[in-house]
Amino acid sequence: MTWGYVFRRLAMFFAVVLAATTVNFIVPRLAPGDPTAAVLEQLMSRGQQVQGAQDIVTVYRERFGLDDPMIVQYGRYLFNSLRLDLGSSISYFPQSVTSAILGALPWTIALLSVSTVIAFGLGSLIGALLAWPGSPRAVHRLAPFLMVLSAIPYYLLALIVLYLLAIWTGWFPLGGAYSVFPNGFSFPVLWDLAYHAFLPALSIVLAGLGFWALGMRGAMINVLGEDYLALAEAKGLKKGRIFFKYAMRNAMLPQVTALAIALGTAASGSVLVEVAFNYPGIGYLLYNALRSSDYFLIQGVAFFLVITVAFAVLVLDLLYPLLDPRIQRL
Amino acid sequence: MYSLLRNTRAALLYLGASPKMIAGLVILALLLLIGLVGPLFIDVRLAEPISVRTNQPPSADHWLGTDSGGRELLAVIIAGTPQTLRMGVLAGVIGTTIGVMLGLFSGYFGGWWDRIISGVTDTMLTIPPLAILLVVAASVRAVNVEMMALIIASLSWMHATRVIRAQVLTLRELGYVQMARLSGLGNFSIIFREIFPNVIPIAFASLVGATSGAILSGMGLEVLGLGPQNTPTLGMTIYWALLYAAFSRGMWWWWCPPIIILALLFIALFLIASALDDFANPRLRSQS
Amino acid sequence: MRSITRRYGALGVLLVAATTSTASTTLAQQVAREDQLIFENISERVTTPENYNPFLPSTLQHAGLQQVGFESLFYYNYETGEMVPWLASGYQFNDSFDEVTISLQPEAKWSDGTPFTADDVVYTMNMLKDNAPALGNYSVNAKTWVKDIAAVDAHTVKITLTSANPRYMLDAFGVRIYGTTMILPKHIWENEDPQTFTNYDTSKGWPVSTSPYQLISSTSTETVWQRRDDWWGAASGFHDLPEPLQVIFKTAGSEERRAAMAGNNELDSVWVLGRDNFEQVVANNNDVFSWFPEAPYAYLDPCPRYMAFNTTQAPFDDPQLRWAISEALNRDAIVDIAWENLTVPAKWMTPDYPPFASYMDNAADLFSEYDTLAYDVDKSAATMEAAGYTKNGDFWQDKEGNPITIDLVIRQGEADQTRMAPVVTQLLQRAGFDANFVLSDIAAFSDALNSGRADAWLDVSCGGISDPYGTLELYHSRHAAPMGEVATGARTRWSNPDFDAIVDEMAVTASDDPRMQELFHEALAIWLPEMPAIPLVQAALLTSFNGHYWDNFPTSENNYVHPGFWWATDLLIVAEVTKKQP
Amino acid sequence: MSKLLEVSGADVVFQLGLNKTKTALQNVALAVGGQQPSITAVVGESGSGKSTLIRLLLGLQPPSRGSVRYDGAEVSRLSGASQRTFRREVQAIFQDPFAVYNPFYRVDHALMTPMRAFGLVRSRDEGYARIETTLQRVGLRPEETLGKYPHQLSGGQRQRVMIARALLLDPQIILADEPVSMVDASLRSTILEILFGLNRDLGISLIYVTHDLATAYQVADTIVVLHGGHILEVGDADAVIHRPQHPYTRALLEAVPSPDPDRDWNLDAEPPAPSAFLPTGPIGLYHTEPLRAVAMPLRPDEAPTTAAAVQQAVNATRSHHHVQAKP
Repeated sequence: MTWGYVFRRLAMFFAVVLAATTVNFIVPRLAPGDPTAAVLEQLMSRGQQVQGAQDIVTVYRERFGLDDPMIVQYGRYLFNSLRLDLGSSISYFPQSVTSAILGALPWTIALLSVSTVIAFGLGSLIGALLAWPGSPRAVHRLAPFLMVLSAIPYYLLALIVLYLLAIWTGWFPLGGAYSVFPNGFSFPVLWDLAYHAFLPALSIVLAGLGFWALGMRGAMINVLGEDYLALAEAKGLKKGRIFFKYAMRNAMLPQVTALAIALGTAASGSVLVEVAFNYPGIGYLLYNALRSSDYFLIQGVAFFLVITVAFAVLVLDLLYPLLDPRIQRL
Repeated sequence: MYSLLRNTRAALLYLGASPKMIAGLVILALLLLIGLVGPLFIDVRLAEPISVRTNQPPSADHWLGTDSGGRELLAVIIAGTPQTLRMGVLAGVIGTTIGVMLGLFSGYFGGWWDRIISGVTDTMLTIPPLAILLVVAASVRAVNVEMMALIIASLSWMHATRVIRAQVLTLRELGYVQMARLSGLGNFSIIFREIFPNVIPIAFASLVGATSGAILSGMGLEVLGLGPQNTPTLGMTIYWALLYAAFSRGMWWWWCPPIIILALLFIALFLIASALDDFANPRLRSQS
Repeated sequence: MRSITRRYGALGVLLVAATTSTASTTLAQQVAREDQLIFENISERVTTPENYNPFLPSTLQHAGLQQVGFESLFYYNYETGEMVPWLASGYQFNDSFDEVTISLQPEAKWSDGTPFTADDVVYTMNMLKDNAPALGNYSVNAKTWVKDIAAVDAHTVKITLTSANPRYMLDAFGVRIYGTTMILPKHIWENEDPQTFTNYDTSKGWPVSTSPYQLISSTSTETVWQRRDDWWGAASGFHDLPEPLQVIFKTAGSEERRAAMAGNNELDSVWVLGRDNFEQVVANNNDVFSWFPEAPYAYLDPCPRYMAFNTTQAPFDDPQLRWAISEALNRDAIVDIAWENLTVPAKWMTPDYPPFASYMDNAADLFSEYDTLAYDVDKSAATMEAAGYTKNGDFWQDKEGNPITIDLVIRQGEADQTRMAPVVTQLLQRAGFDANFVLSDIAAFSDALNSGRADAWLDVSCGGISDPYGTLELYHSRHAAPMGEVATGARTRWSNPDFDAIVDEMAVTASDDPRMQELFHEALAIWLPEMPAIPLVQAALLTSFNGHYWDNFPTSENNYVHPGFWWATDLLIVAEVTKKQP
Repeated sequence: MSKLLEVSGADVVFQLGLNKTKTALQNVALAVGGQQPSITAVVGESGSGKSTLIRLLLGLQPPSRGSVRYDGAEVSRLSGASQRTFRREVQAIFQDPFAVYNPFYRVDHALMTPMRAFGLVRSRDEGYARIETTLQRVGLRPEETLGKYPHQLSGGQRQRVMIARALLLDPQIILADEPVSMVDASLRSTILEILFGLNRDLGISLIYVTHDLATAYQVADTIVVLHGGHILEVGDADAVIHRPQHPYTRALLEAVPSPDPDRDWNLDAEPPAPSAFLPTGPIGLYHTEPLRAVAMPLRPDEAPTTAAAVQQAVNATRSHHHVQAKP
């Protein structure tokens, strides 16, 4: 791994962040209705008589700098983003966007990382076994089932899971992340957290399983055709050793790259799962921000999502040469 | 064109024998049939609100029952399935067309073209799509199926660009592309006459994938209430079912059919895409 | 060892997740469920868990802040029609209704022990005047009406109004609808910038209030309020200490979840359920009940639902067209499908509360001439043809042959309006109006109305509750801003100088003055032929209580107060509920 | 009189990384065509820079230094009509007779497309007429060839179709890159014979790029030995084969199995390690006899010559008897 390689990856990372930030800035501003309108609407709903509505709009536009020229707003936005100062949320004023996100982020990270890792690990193993001629017949029977599973989107799965395991049987809670907000840590608290996280995690794992299994199966079949496997077999190595050390290890490489992209998809996929389960994470925050047209919060959440995913990609890119020695020569 | 047909014959022969392809096409055909033949037997105007008595479970009069808005659910399925498919195919075609073009140009010309296009592609791939879709859809307020397809298509070209570009990078170095250059063909002729025909299978697999992705995204927007509210689509049916709390009211006949149809649709498209993938990747072929 | 570390890695992530999540500084004391009174937070989450500034427009009021976080000077009781004195003991208007003297409870104390005095009221009102409009509508209200405010003595305040307003006390301090002007502790607030002060720090005992409950925990899904046994009301004998040791406002989210939580007794009050769901919950758990034991079950919402137009925009500037649309709307179908027969059609824009019965009866002659409830597609067509419109195919077009299209803007998140939208558009379609609806988020909705781009929309008519002045006032021309500027009131931009004159007179006429009846009749005689907006249905919000742990929730048989637990008047319920005896 | 394609003093340097380069060709000079149509064989092993040289001559790769001129004009600056002329008149035949066919089309496409692209025919029929004659010229039966997909033809047939393709464009110069290495041994001489015939009968100049000294000797007038991007030896084909002067050429020749049954195959001899023959310092080509030049360390007092000059000298002496067949 040369410095040139590292440098290019870093440059890519910053390009991604800059581009996303720009898109982020522009898109919400194309929307009809500015955030001050939302505040005013909240005032006017439920029969609260409002006089001087135009004045309220003016005051708010001034406070949030919405009357400055676009280029000034853009410059300010970029500069502040770099300092991770994402401004104050309008609908949650005076809470800062960063604190709103930091409140929600851990839930999403915990839910997504645990379930994605489970889906990735389990799916890859099943996929490898599917392609491996020596695995038991029962495993091969899983294939059509997994295909069906991978075709059904996570959201539909979430609804089905919600209905079957929460509404119909009542085995699991209908949503939320805890019964009482955890103030300390004890076994019951952790149990409660796990109990609430189970169904959303299950939806993500189920939806991801098929994807990883099929991807792994494809990669594995490619690897199985390689000469070094025949050589390993000819050398009389044990089957298990060939499976894990030779075949699976090499087939994992494309899976790892896919993982980076999958994290991005999962992050947005979690919006719907979190909405379905009322899980207080980033997705739910974004959904609420959209409904109240809270520019700064929408931007902030999108910014965080992009940074997180771009960072994950960067880390994987930098780790990749360690996994695949062939890249090192670059 | 003649040669295209003849060359495709091999592909069709292979695909025609693929059980995945057959299963996928059969399911898809059945779903299409619902939309084509259904209106002959059922009055699709019953898919409009306040047309029938509300909240009726399935019966001889209403095979799939009715919802709380006074819609006949069989009529909703018959009217909605083609709408959902139309949205998906439209978005898929637009997205794939953009993607294939960009992939061809980026892979063929290389240099700055490539750096910009693949930079943008990689950037877009890293940005969680639904986040952007939500922002865009909330801004544009898609009110009809076509608008929605356009919005989704604008965010679903990256995959096609990526795979086509990778393929073109290989093709570009092949003898016949060099030869075409010596034969006095211009860049555009080379791209469209020499390279393009050879990426058709991949483009087609991309198209199926993009269609499936578009239906998925569309459904996501619809259940969040950002869909075409005045059109009965499958996603909007789920949205209404959620709004009227059909889940806890035990009105399974309301939300089950759209979920089943959507699942079947995704499975069919998946099987077709997977059969096309097998065709493009011979090693997979030998295994399955 | 290694495998153990790995296995608990996942839990570790969860641990980090929870510790860094939304702050909660005080440990909640363990209180038994039967001592907790758990209300549902009717929003999908506590949007501002770290903000307890009651005047910032973004602050979420109904997660406890206005119910048990502050006390109001008075609480208007819909059932008795009286102003219940609370932090104040009484008020007196002068004869011309432009000066009011308020006497405060002399024993009242803030939670930090400081006495509650007239200075606090004076400070609060002046502060609101100074910070209008940034501090929202109560600041605007203060600036509009308060000419001068002064402390007569430690427990008496005199407010001089800018002009006569017999309803001032109800509007400003009586929880007319939903909220009230909350009085702030001067000794805390005078050192802070009221436009950014969050008033939240449980370690300092903030928010400091006079109420019997103290905030001890606030997260995005629940707020917990602990009883203060040193509450001034109990000490002074004003009222017994409320029984619940803790009052909790908890987010439930979807209707499914709400129904399930009510069924499990996880909630003592439940926000709106659909009829089927409610009936099913009651069937499974007979502790759950609403206002009436039978259909329509629910207490009537003070805000009837209506359809409005931008009356400055062709063709909706034509009263004949508006009438034709009204005649095309089958209210019974709306009641049946969107409301599951839990409400009734609305004859006009006021709620069917007892004080309005005489007004409506006196206007019976007008309503027989202008039948707002009429549903007659043929008559609608006749009205259209008489006004010069013609049909092109299935749909109406105007005199120049331009097709008439109606894009009904609907505010997303308002479930009843979202349910009404397809019904209303379908009815219009059947009468030849090319109608569609657009679900819009709150900003897009507001923008469509503010900019004047919206043709028509559905809205809630929240006006008068004890007399029709507040409702008629919504159509005063002071709200009819020109296109492009923000319209207020009913936002129809309709104006009529004669109508204004009547409303102006009503403004200075007391509710119980017989002259009100005449004025209402005169105003309606102008309003009805014009029909700037179309009344649709009364609104019954099917909320319910769960009597598993607590007794004495208000019902039609025990109607000591109206039942809205998300309103500031909820404190009256908290004060009255009693622990269920086993 | 035909046009001259001339490379002079050309380097080709590739940028590999941020600060890594690879020199594929260094100070190369070659000339093809001109007054005397000739056959030049460029001999080199893989990695010697042969492919880069082909790309350079075809104008697909601009030189990092030096120039490539056709008919006196810089190839990289050609535009419009003169560029089209260059494209048409300088044609190539490649090593792999399968990869040059677009598998999507029938062989007709490969023949018709260039004629259409250069506007040589006005109608389909006219095109087919020309195609049929040309196919016959390269020893193919049109009815057995046209309408077929590439994979339905044999390697030899495909390569002959490629030659026909080049011929259809009335080329001045044909670059043949290992044209027989992937063709059945039995057909090699047929194809070489056709190529030789093009030079002899049609006056087309050829550059024959190969690693095979035997076939180079068979067809070429001049042999250029390329190694590691440098030209190490150039001269009259007979002279180079029979009296190699550069150690690398000698090593190459020794590695060729001798057809003489009395001579032992040199199996024990270590194959030349390629890098051993790479020049360590600056080199130049110096005449050893009038029609020969060999790479040697640069001499301060003497001006080196170029391969192009030697080639032209060889061609000049051959011109009067170039019609005579080779053994």
